[in-house]
Amino acid sequence: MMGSVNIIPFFVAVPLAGAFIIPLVGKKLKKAPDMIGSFFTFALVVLSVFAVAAVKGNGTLVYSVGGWKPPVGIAMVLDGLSAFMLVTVNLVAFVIAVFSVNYMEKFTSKWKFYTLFLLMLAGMNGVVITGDMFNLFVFLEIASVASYALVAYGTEKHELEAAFKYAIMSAVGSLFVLLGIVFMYSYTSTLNMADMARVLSEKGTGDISLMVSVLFLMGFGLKAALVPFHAWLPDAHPSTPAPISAMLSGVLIKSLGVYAICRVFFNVLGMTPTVSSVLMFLGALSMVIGVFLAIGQWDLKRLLAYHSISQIGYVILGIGLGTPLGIMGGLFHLFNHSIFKSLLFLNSGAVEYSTGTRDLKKMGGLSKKMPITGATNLVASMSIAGVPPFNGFWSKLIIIIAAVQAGRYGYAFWAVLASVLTLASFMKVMKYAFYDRLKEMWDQVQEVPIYMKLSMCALALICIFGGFLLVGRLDVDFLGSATGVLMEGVNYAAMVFSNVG
Amino acid sequence: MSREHEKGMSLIVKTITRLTVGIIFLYGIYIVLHGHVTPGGGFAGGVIIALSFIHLMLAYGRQEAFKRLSRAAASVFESFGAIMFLGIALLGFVGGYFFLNFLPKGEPFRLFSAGIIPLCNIAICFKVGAGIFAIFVALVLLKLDLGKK
Amino acid sequence: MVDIYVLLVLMIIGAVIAIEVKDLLSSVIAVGAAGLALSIIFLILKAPDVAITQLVVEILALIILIRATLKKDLPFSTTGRWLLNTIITICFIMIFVAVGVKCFKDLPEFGAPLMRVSKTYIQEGLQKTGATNLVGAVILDYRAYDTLGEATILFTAVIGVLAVVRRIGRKKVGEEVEENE
Amino acid sequence: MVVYLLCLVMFCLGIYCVVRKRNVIKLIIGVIILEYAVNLFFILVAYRKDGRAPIFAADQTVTNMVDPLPQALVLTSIVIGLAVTALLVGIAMRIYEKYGTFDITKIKELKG
Repeated sequence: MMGSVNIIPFFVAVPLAGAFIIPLVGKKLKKAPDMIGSFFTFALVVLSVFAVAAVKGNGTLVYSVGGWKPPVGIAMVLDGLSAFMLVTVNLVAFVIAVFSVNYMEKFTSKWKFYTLFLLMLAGMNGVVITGDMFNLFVFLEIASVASYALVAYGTEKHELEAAFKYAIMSAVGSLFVLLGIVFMYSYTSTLNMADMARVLSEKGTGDISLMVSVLFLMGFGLKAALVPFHAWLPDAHPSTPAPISAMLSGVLIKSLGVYAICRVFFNVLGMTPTVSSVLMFLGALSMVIGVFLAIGQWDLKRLLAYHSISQIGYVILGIGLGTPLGIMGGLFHLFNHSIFKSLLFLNSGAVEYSTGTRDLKKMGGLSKKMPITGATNLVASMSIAGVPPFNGFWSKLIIIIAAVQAGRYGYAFWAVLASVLTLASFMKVMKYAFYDRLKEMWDQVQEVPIYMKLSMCALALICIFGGFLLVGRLDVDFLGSATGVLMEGVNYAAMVFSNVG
Repeated sequence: MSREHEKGMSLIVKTITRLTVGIIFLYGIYIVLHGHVTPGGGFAGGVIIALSFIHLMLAYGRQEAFKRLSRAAASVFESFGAIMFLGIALLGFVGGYFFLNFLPKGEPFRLFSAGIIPLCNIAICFKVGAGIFAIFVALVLLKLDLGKK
Repeated sequence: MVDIYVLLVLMIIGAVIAIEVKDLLSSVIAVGAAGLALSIIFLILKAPDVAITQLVVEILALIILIRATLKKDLPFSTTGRWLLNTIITICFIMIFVAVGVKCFKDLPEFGAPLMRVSKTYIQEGLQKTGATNLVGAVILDYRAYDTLGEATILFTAVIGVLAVVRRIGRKKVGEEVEENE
Repeated sequence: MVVYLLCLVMFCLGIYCVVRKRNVIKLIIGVIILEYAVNLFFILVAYRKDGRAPIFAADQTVTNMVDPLPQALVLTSIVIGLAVTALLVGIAMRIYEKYGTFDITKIKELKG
């Protein structure tokens, strides 16, 4: 028991150590940032797998930082949902770090890139692992500030503009969250999330829950790019270097947005039918609007960015249903989306690396010259469109079944419609980019270097075999325990306080 | 910046700066070291120390300030402060907890008391002072070339 | 308590001037005045640590902002659907204020915080940490992990600023670019 | 109560500025005003009538101190504000360099 608790602080300490070391050594030794980036993220993947095993063995693990027992000190909580998110975040981060070794050769000052990358990762891990409201805000800001700088990394006109827009909107979102925390602190006089849940259930929520819900929904909704707050995403995500697009679309909006919404609304404030229907409505709206906006796009990365809005809609719809099946579908889709959307962005990066363009109209027949990129892109496209037997199919199926079971036939219909439109939109990508006649200007195009190939293949394999997560032991230990945490609702408080170690 | 900033400001400003900059620097150090006894602490002290260098730079021009604290040194100090802080946090594992205050607490109201708190203050001071200086140098000395629009 | 109201009104006036005045430099200075008023309010509300930090941060932010606005053109424009958008914004703000006022009733009275957890800090802080400045005890011992995050954010901002001001962002593969950092 | 309301007014001014102004520097100022409002609200919530600053003086025991926890949190939040402001100004200055203006309506090239 004692041993497995002690791994918890390392989820934050390892990437931070990497980030602090790189500026010292990275300027002299050109290879050091690559090595540190890949090695430290790999260590995090190993740690996350241990975390899943630890949660399976011991249930919820609580770590009191500095030896101060919560609620006096800060507590870090590792439960099923955290372990699930940690695996998702760190797996994607590791693959992307390997991809960047070759890809970031196109940019100057590689060490700054890796430093910011590891800082962003530390922020995301910190958000996922913490059990304290204000600490969540602090790590939310670390990840956000790092991502503002990364969006502007190319320092071209459009990138700076997109970064500024993103930074302003996201900063306002963070301040909404902070204001919500102030209200909560004043009302409950504590910052520990479990303690808050306990006080709220003893004292009743009163009018304050309305204000706090609105503030948190706006704040985290801005981070998750739900539809009324999505304006920054289609600019910011395409502007970054491809590995960071993959990181932002793949995991950042999920760990800062969706995870935080889940944690706050299910485990702290308690789920009410009103919140549930608001979440479902916003989810369905994002799903449909995102996909409609995506169809008309000719910029490959912009098209993918709009699909991110749409797919986040699925996740929120599934989670908003509030039934065990719906939540499981939502979380499974969250995992799948981080895999296939990262893969799609990496593919777009590979195409840009070789050809230098993102315009679909200029491409054509590239799969003859870049077979691995073409093949992995086919897998990812089928996966996002929900074609069996790829992983995206299973999660969408579960969400739709859950919606039908809950009697929400309308939402189920919209989910199917959005899925069909997604398929259409990716047919277009495949046709124009990879399977049309090869244009003469691309005769000299070559396949991308080895590390980029490796990481794309790894993600494609997960896409193909992702469906097995629904089978037997894996399902119970990985997805099941994450779903269990959300179904517990405000019992979270009891789970945490019975495990303070 | 204009050429004026290369050479610094007028003689009056330079003379007053020579008198005050040391005091500001010492005040910053005082604030840092007494962070656990009186108001202030690593952050405020670090910013004050950085401001003393900025003061020097504004009055005497950038060369004079870089002679005392070069950009490379600032970068090293910053990483050093950050690693020191993280190191203190990890040293807490000696006593079994991340961030454990493992040193003896000492007698209240003394300079050497409160365990790791003064050490953390110093680490933060290095980090913040060097960091603020780096931000300032990057932003204020950023030469804008408006030629290519 | 009158002084707080006076300073608060001063802050609001400063903010309104900062928002509405056409000259960017004046607007930056107005926001600086509001920040200094805020620093004094912190002092009156018995938060000397926060007041010192607010003061130094304010000065620094002001220097950076003035540098950004100095000798720049000052264009000002209003977009087409100005009236409609303003009305929507004001409606949203009115609803926001109404909800806020409604839930202020649930908060504890001004000047009487609950202090359920903070009692522990005041009662045991001195013995347990040895620091007489309780705020210092909280930020560097009880909640030192937050401070690690805070320091990291500043580190992130420094690296971020250095990354953003790079003169050349992209290069060809294999090309060596001279970096002045 | 009235103090809280004035603080909320301040917050709304910030929102108005961020949503309605069309100048890069004004947007940054809007974010700064929002930060002021939230920090002030946090300290107001911590205030205790006739309380003392949370610093022990030698040879006396005091119990009616103001709440030290929000003060510590506000310190963190001020620093976060400074970091965000610095980064925003950095990006804004580069935008000025590329576009030659701070006016958003002239900068708008991305449709969003």
